[in-house]
This record gives sequence, structure tokens and C-alpha cells, in this order.
Amino acid sequence: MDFRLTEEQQALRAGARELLAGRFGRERLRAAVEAKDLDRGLWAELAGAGMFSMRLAEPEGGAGLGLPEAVLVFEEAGRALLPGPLVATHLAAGLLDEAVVAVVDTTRRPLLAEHLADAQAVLVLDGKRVRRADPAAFDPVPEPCLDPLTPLYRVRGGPHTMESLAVLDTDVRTLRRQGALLTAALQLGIALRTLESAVAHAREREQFGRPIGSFQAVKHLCADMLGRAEVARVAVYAASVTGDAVDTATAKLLADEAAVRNARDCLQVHGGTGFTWEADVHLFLKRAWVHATQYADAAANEETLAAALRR
Amino acid sequence: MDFRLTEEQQALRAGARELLAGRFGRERLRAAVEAKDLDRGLWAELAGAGMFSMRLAEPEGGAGLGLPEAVLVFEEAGRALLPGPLVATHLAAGLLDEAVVAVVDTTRRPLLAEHLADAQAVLVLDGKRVRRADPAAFDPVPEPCLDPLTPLYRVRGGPHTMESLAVLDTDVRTLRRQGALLTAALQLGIALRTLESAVAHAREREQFGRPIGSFQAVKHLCADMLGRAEVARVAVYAASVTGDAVDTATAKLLADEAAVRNARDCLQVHGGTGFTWEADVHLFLKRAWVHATQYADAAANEETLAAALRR
Amino acid sequence: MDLSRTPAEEAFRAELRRWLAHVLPQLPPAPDPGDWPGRRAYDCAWQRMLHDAGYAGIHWPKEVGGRGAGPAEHLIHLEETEKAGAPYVGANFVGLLHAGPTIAAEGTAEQRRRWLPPILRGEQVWCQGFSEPQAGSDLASLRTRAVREGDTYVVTGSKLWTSHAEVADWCELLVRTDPEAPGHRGITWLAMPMDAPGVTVRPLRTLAGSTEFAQVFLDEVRVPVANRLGAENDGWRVTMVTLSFERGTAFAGEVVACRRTLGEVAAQARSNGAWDDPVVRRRLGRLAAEFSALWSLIAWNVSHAGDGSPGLGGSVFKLRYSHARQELFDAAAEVLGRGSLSAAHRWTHERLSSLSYTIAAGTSQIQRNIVAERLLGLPKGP
Amino acid sequence: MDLSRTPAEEAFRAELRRWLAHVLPQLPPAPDPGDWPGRRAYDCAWQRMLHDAGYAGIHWPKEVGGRGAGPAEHLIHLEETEKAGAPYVGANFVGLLHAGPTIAAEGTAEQRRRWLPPILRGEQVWCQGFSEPQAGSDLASLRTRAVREGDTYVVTGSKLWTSHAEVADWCELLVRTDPEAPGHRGITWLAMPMDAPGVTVRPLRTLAGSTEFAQVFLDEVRVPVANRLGAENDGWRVTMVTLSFERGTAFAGEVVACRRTLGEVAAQARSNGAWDDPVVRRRLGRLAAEFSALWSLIAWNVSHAGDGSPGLGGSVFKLRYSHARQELFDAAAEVLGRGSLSAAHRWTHERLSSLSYTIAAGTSQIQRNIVAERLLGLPKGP
Repeated sequence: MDFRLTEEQQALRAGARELLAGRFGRERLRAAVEAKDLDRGLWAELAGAGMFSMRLAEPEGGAGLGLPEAVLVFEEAGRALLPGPLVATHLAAGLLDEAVVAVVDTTRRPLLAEHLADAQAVLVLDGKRVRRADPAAFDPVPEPCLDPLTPLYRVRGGPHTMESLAVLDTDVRTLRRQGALLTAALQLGIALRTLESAVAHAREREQFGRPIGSFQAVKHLCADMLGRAEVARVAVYAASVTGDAVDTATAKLLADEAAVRNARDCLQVHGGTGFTWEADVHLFLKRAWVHATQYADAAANEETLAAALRR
Repeated sequence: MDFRLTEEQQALRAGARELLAGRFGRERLRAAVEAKDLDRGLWAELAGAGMFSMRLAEPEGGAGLGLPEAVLVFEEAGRALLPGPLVATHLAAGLLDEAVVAVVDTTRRPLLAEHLADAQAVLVLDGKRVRRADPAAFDPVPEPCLDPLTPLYRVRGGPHTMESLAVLDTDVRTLRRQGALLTAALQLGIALRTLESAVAHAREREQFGRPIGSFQAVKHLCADMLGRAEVARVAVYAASVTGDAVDTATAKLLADEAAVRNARDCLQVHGGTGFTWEADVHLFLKRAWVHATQYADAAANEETLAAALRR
Repeated sequence: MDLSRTPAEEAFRAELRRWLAHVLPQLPPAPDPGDWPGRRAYDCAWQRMLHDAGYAGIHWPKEVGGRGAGPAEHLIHLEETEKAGAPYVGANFVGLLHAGPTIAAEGTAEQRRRWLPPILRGEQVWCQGFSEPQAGSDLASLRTRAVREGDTYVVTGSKLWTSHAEVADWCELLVRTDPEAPGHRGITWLAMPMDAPGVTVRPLRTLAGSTEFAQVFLDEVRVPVANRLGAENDGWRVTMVTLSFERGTAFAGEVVACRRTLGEVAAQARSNGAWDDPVVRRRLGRLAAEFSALWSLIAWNVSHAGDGSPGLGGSVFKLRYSHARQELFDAAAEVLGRGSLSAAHRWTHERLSSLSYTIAAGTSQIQRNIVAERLLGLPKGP
Repeated sequence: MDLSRTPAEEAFRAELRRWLAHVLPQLPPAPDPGDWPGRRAYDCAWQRMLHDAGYAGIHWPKEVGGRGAGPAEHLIHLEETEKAGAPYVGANFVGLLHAGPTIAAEGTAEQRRRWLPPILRGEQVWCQGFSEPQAGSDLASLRTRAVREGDTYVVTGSKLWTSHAEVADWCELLVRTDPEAPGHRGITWLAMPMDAPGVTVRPLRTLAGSTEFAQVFLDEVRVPVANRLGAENDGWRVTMVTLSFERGTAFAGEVVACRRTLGEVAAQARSNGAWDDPVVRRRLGRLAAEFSALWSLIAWNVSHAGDGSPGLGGSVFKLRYSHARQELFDAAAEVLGRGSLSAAHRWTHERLSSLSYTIAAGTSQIQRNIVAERLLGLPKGP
């Protein structure tokens, strides 16, 4: 047992951070807020760098890496607030050939799906099977999303639509579990980034003649943010190593909470200056809210964990 | 509408406080912790002062006062941490002639009852009726209680025992509601007293060369304690005026929370010095825990409130 | 302790209800949220109707043009207008709830005559120039500077978070008149005409995507000394008289609205199945208790308003209310599930704008300091 | 990131399990909680068994008599002894987890030879004399004073919250040797024999009704200078080396125990019907996540122990763990309903004693300061 990142893992994470800092820095982020459309050039670069295929075996075009490595890359994507159907496209690697893939989860109501118009194919998840569909099959109608970086669609799809779709030869539970874990990794990145942002602001911003970070009220907000982020981090990393369903529920539950509450507290630390559209804080909070509803929400995770107690 | 206390109400509260300060000050409180038995001399004085009969009409030996006045007196009793079956004896006035009356609530499991050995009669509440019983009817077995000032008994009582008891001509829902409200008033007293205790300690105790009350962390604990106490206060007073079931659920819910959390935070403010048996803080916390289970707990109050939403 | 209504109070309520039922259908359609001139016209027309019916400045003293109603009528008015779906105070917020009461309390007879009647009649709109980029929670550190030249102040600086600045006639402005004096001292209250040369208004977009606020730039704006309220360098005290007062009842209508929203959230939960989950039910039940108690707290504060120490209970109210409001819209989001991601749902906009409640007009952290130091007497931090 | 066990680690576990299964049935019955000499004898006998089997000082370096095991074996040891229901470290807590490691890190070769082997063999029991009535969270303000006379310190003062003082042979004592020096400076670490003339121990009853702690009065107690660890006036640094380290793994066994308790609470809920309430179920599910993550955090901290900055993660751990432990016993009380009022239930005693976790060894408020200032680099308060 050695829970530390290996040198290769550290290098992978550093590489992902560097790539994203270069290709998706603050200016690109703000441009994406206005542009709406997926940046296909960037997407191709991410694909080229192995973001989606990394867990496939080398003969299949992948890098033969595991969930722990994927989690480190997705943590960086979360930290950079990278938009697009990252998790769905990653999950589809090896199943579908399309470059941009979205997910429709038919077990949830209202039936809403992210990124449909940008996707070339869709993974359709119900409780039992994974199917594939063309985005048009769902008759998608754009629904304004609270996160300006996540296009959302109201989709129609009764049992009739579903049963005509091609069933893919893969296990839906594994796919859902991995989707939840990678989403938790994105949330971990958000939790860490908003912590850093709050700390930086608290050091710089002066009120009452002192940096606000010297006040206990602000200090203690930041300390609790670190607690949430670190607990989420070890939970996400541990679940990536074990691949276990209960560990994944732990990871998603704690990472969702860390992302939402850290983004919330980051806004509180920023005060009025964080309340404008031009400040980035709100983008992190809104994305964290979106991710918290994906794959498994708090209620589902808590029930999974409860069911595992003294089974 | 004038929500202020009338002069008579202020005088009543001040009188109750004075009586209790004189007859049940700190020394008596600590003596009671060791003595266990009910102080019947004090009980007779309370009865003489009208604590139990105050809401009866004057011809019946009461003072013709209402629930608002009773609530003010019980707030003071809570503040003084006065022991004994205060609420039960008050509810029994006009129904039973005995001087010390306990309650057995048969709707709750495990079936535990407070103060049975000190009581001369028992009000038995189920979902539908109020009955009277002798304490011995329940075959009580002492159960050590976490609150050293609340003797507790495990009681036996199946349907057979119950049905043989005399039914009293009074409405069980009204009795339960008034029991919950008066218990909420006791909790309000605890919430206020623990706030005062925390503030006094925070002003006096020095650490790092300053009173600990000058640190924001301690200040903010105290500010939130005040918020809980004041919100509980208006809720309890409002329910005492309207007598409404939903208002009573509001009062009990908020007063329980204020008492338990304020006692908890009072302990935190006191730090190690509050953790000894000799400090009084723990007595307030333990009593607040006891009251929180009486008549209606948080789950019951929240469900009552939910059911009233857009009925 | 009396929460019942006297026959006179009930008569007041009945008359108000009749009047509302009569006039509300006559209102023009509400303007688009982005149409500032339209909003001003709408809000002022409503204020004029209130005025003509004798409901303007309901709790203001009669000698300054108000109705001089007691706390009971004041609360009934807030409750009934909200329940009837009457327009909000809107563009007249600052005039009616802050600048007006400040002028009533601290103005000369001449100043009261000049500024108060147009506020009550819905003829003049006020905005507030307090916050600055560098002075957020630390309002006393404001830098906008006024230099006296004869009977004029020359004002230069900028103000932030000013609502309705685009359509306001007047701005109640805090400026620094003594740059040497520390903190609260050296600040002066001025009434600045918004059409004075040198005033520039730039809209500010919030995280909710809307432009409720503006930044106001002041470049050598000339304000007559006659527009000063109170003495030079005494503006902090002048302002605080009303700042603490404001926090009592300014949110009463919102609490009524929150209770209505809570009922709607429960109805939504009943219709989409979320109600079957006790976690959801109990959360909504707890919120019902909180808003019910907040309403009682307003009644308590209003009843005690005449006892001196106005609005000290306001900090406690604001702390709890701002948190409860955020909780309400978080609970609404839980009930909506994935539907909470839609920006088209009106609860989403409310959820986002509610985020400002623990920040604006004194963060919750500042409120806790105020409560601890002023109400509980804990020693000031160093 | 590797959480799997190597064959060597699995062999270590299997051997430990075999040994535990063999020796635990041979243990005498556990003594009564109030029987201090009995507890000392029991805990020391267990320590001697660990020692003789090669499990004493599992992660201590070999050169000071430990086994020199790596983090994996260390965790396996904590996990398996807890799971097997082996005795707790008990009376040997301070010796094994604080005084011992401090001596190992800062003592001379002679001091290590003198004090460490008897700790590992369960022959000498240590207690800790740090807290004082006036120095709680502000440990640096301690007043117990030591005046040097030749090769002896003469110590006068009193210490609070000292566990096992009644049966300890040694006390690791912090004293003030320079009354002029401010705060952290001027403090010295001494090993004081508990049978020295002038030492008086008085038991302290906690709110849980038990006497786990004592007050220790020191009246001109003579302690040889040879018993000093590190330099005079350098005791603060000497102590902090281990204080921060302690917070990493000291609670590992407790986390295992909490997870077991959580399972028992769930079983209780299933048997009394509380399990049908999703509010209860989800609360327990959330606690399961928290304790699972805390276990991962220990594994993380242990894996990084060799990287320098020992135990900085310990403050984060302590903050979350102390809160989670209190939550666990609150949830247990909710499951028990009115049954939670019984003092006879063992969860009631645990609930009460868990209240000290957010206070002892640095309140949660102090821990947040440490996290914010030392880990996040926020500026110190004034």
C-alpha cells in the first residue's frame, strides 16, 4: 500500500494542467461563456492528448491507463471548468466511434440532457441497458440552462423510442459507476479551484485596514473549504483505485458537497466583488450544481451507502 | 395587535424569576443533583404561587390566566433548570387533585416515563384519550437517566392495562398541544440561560491575552445563539397567543433546536472548563435533550408543519 | 402579548382589500424587467395610486405627509398588498424605505418640504450611493471625496451596487469631507441630483444575468451645500439612524412572498412525487416554521419599534432571513430535481439572486459582529 | 496510488490475525472503569504481550526498539487489533503516542535508553502535564514555573486534564523557565517522576460522570536537569514536533470502532423500525461516507508521513473526525428515540464523552486557525 501518486501520475496531472492552462485559460473561458458552441479544435486536441481514449488498451488506440489516471485528468478539467460532454465521450471510447458523445439518462425526470446539439451520438442509459441513439431521435428542444457553459435540452422519449435503439454490449452499472466517479473528479477540481480562489482573494482584499483573510470569520470559512476538498480528494482517489460501488457513492457524495459548498463559500468570501457576471465564481457554482444532479445525486448516494451498512 | 408583554405579564415573569432565584439558586440546583428526590417543600411553594393552577378560573382556585402567562412562568422555570414534573402537574390542574402528577405517553417506544416515583397520579396519553392511573399500575423500574435531575422509569403497559383505566373528560389533542408548548417554554428558558452563560464566560475568560469574546469565532457562536433564542422566543409567544396546532409545532421545533444547540455551543465556548461535572453547562444540555423527546419531537413537528402547507 | 386585531384594524384591512380588488385590475401590464423607464413609470404610477387613496407612507408621521398608522396597520398593509399581488415598491424603494425616513428624521423643515412629498406622490425616484469598490463591508472606508467651494461641494469618485440609478432623480450620497479623519468620522450625507453634470451611470450585470444594479461615476459633480443633511462630517450618524431601522420591516413583504413560494414548492412536490420523500417533506416543514417565526419576529420588532433602540432586532432578523431565503430556493431546487437546471424557471432566478442576501447591506459575518458587540456586549476585536 | 496489499503485507496481516486469535482468549477479564490500578495492570500486561510478540512500537524506528514497520503494516496493525476487539492502548497512550515519540525524536542516546524500552515493555506509564486552568487553548500562556537550583529544577504550579495521573510513573511536563519571555519562548520540557515529593493528584469528574482525568498539583517538586529534553526554553518546539505528528494516526483505531458502531446503529434501526425513515437511513449513509473518507485520509497521511511536514493533514483530520464522531452519537440517539435518555446505554456515555472532541487538544476553532494560517497561508490575526 502506498496511497501517494506515482511519479507517472504526478507527471500526467501536471501535463493535463499545463495543457488546459495553455489552451483554456481565463480568456478562453470567458469567450466560451459568450460563444456557446463547443470548441471543436480544442476537443480534437483533447482527444489527441488521449483524454477520452486513455483507458483503452494500446492496440485499440488508448494508453492502457486506469481509472486513477482518468480521475487525475478529470480533476484538472474540473479545475479549468472545461465545458463539453467530457464524461460521456470518455465513457463512449471503445463503444462508439463518434468524436462527441452525450448521455441521456432515462431514469430521471424531467428528461433533460446536456450537450445534445454538439453530440454526434448519444449513450442512452436506463436501469438495465446501454443503447446508442442519434441526438435527433429525442426531438431535442433547447432549454436555457443556469450554467452558461452547459447547453441543455428537453428531450422526448417514451418506451417506444427506446426499444427501437441498438443495445450496446456493455454493463450499465459499470458505466454509471464510472460516470459518477469521473463527475466526482470534475467536482473535486471545482472544490480545489474555488478554495484557491477564495484564499487568494482573502489574502489580497483589504477591509477595515487589513486583509480580510486575517479575520477569523474568513479564515474559518477557508479552513472548512480545505477540509471538504481534502476529504473529497481521498474519497475520489480511493474509489478510483478500488472501483467499488459503495466507494464511488462516497466519492460522489463528498465531491458534490465539496464543490457546491466551496463554490458557495468562495462567493461569500468574495462578497460583492464576486456577485458580478464578470467574476468567475458563479460559473463554478453553477457547474457544481449541474454535476450534482448527474449519474447519482445525494439521495441516491446516501441510500447506496445506507444499504451497504451491515448488509 | 401589540406583541409586547403587558405590564402585568412583565411583573409576572419578574416575580417568577425572583421566586426561583431565591428558592432554587445555584446551591440548591447542585444539591438537587446529588439529592435526587423531589423537594416537596419547594413544590408546595410553587403550587401556592399558582404555578400549576394559574390557568384555572378564580372560583376553581386559579388565577384565571392564559397560556401566554403560563409560558412566561415556564420560561423562567426552564431558565432556572427547575426539576420535577412541572408540565404534567400543570396540565393536570382541574383534572386531578393530586399535588404531583407525571405523564405516561403510550404512543412512544421504548415506553419510558419521567418522575413516576415522585408522582401521586399519572396522566396517561394515547392517540385518542386521556386516562388517569396510579404510578404503581405501570410496574415502574428505575432506569438511570442521562439527566441527573430527571428520574426515569421503564414502564410496562399493554392494551390490557390501559383499557382498565378511568377515562378523563378532556381532549387529548389539546392536552398534548399545551404540553408541547409549555415544554417549548422550558426549552426557551434553557436557550436564553445558556446564551447568557456563554456571553458571561466569553467576556471574562482570557486566552492569548484577550477576552475570548473578542475573537470572531466566539462572537459568531454567540450571535447565532442569540438568533436561535430570539426566533424561538417569538415562536413560543405567538403560539401561546393563538393556541394553534401548527404554531405550536413551530414553537416546539424551534425551541428544541435553540435549547439543544445553544447548550451545545455554550459548552464549546466554555471549553475544558465547561466539561467538568461541577460546571452547570452539561445539566442544561442534558435537560434540553430530555425535553426534545417530550410530547412531539422534531420529526413529528416537521411533519405537522409540512402537512399544513397548502392543505 | 396580543396578536389579535381590533375592530378598527379589521376595518382598515377590509377597506384596503376592497380598494386593492378595485384598483389592481386597472393597472397596466407589468413592464419588461430590462425596460428601466417603463419600470419607473409603472412603479411611480402605483405609488401615485397609493398616495391618492391615502396609503402612501403608511407608517410615516402625519407631519411629514404620512398616514401615521400604528404597527398593526403597517403590518396589515404589507401583508395585504403582498397577498393581493400588488406591485412591489420597486423604483421607490430607496425613497420610501431609506432616503425618505432619513430626511424625515434628520432634515430641516425646508428639506422635508422639498423632498418628502414628491417621494410619497411617486414623482421623484431616489437611489443610494453608499457602497464603493474598495468599501464593501467596510463602508466607513469610502473614498468618494467632496471638496467644499463656497456654497457647493465638488464630488469625485465612484459608487457601486446602486439600483435604479438609470432612472433616479436623486441620489442619497455618502462622501468623505475630511480625508484626515479616521473611519466613521469625516463622512457627509448629500442629496445629489442625478442629472448634474459629471454623473455617469453604467449598468452592472450580476451573476443572475440581470442588470438590477449600476456603477455610478462622479467627476467633479457640483452639489449645493443646501443639499446636505445634518452637519458636515456627521453623515455616518445621520445614515445609521435609518440603516438600523430599515432592517426591521423592509423585508416583511418578502417574508409573505416566501411563505407563498413555500406553498407552491409543496404543491410542486405533491405533483411530481417528491412529497413522498420524508426528507423533502420535513425540510419544507422546517422552512415553514422558520418563515412563520420570522413573521412573528417582524411583529415583535414592529411592536417594540417605539421603545427606542430601533432595529437592533433587525440584525438578528437579517441573519436568519437571508439564510432562510437561500434555504428555500435550495429546497425548491431539490424538489425540481434536474428541472432546477433550467434558467427558464422563475425559482432559478430567485435562487441566484438570493445568493446576495448574505452579502449585501452587511455580510452575515458583519451582522454577527454587530449582534455580538452591540446586542450581547462582547468586546470589540482589535 | 496503490491501496492493495503486497504479499508481504498480507502475510503480516495473517500472522497478526493468528496471533490475536491465539492470545486474546488468554486475557484476564477487563477491569472496572473506576479501578485505576486494575486498568494499569491490564493495559501494561497487554503491552507486554505485544512487546514479546514483536508488535510494540510498530512504526517506531528499530534503533529505538520499535519494529520499524512501514505505513501499510502500521495501518493493518491498527485495523486488525481493533477488529479483533483487542484492548486499547489505554494507560500507555501518552508513553506510546506522545512522550515516547518526543523522546525518540529529541532525546539524547542516554535518555532514549532510559525511557523508551520500559514504555515498549509496558513497565512504565506516562501521563501528560500540558494544560492548565488558565492555559487551555492558549497553551503557551502556561504558568507552572520551574526555577533552576544547581542541577535541579524546582517546579510549582498545577496541571489539568491529565489522564492516568493516578497510576503514572512519569509525567511529560511543560514548565515556564523564563517568566520574562513572551508566549512560546521560555518553556521547557521535563520528565517528572510522579512519586516525587510535592506531587498531588486529584481526580476530576467530567460531565459524563466518569473520572478519566485528574488535576495535578505541584508544590516545589524537584526534577533533575538531566530529565530535560532539548535545551532550556526550547520546550515548545520539542513538544510541537510530536503534537502535530500525533494527530495523524492516533485516532485510526477509533475510526475503525466508529465504523463498527455505525453498523450497530444501522442494525438497531432495522430492529426498531427507525430504518423505515429515509431521514434516518440517509443520515447513516452520509456518516458511512464520512468515516470511509476519514479512513482514506489516514491512509493518505500515513503514506505521506515520510515526505516532511508531518501531520499537517492531522488538523484537517481532527476537525472532520471530531465533528463526525459527535454526529455519529447524535444519530445513534435519534435511532434510540426516547431510549437515548437512558444513561445505561453505552452509546449515551460515548455521546457525552464525544463532546470533548471539539475541545480537547485544540478546539475546532483553534484547529481552523492552524489550517488557515499554516496550510493555506492566510495572515495571522492581530
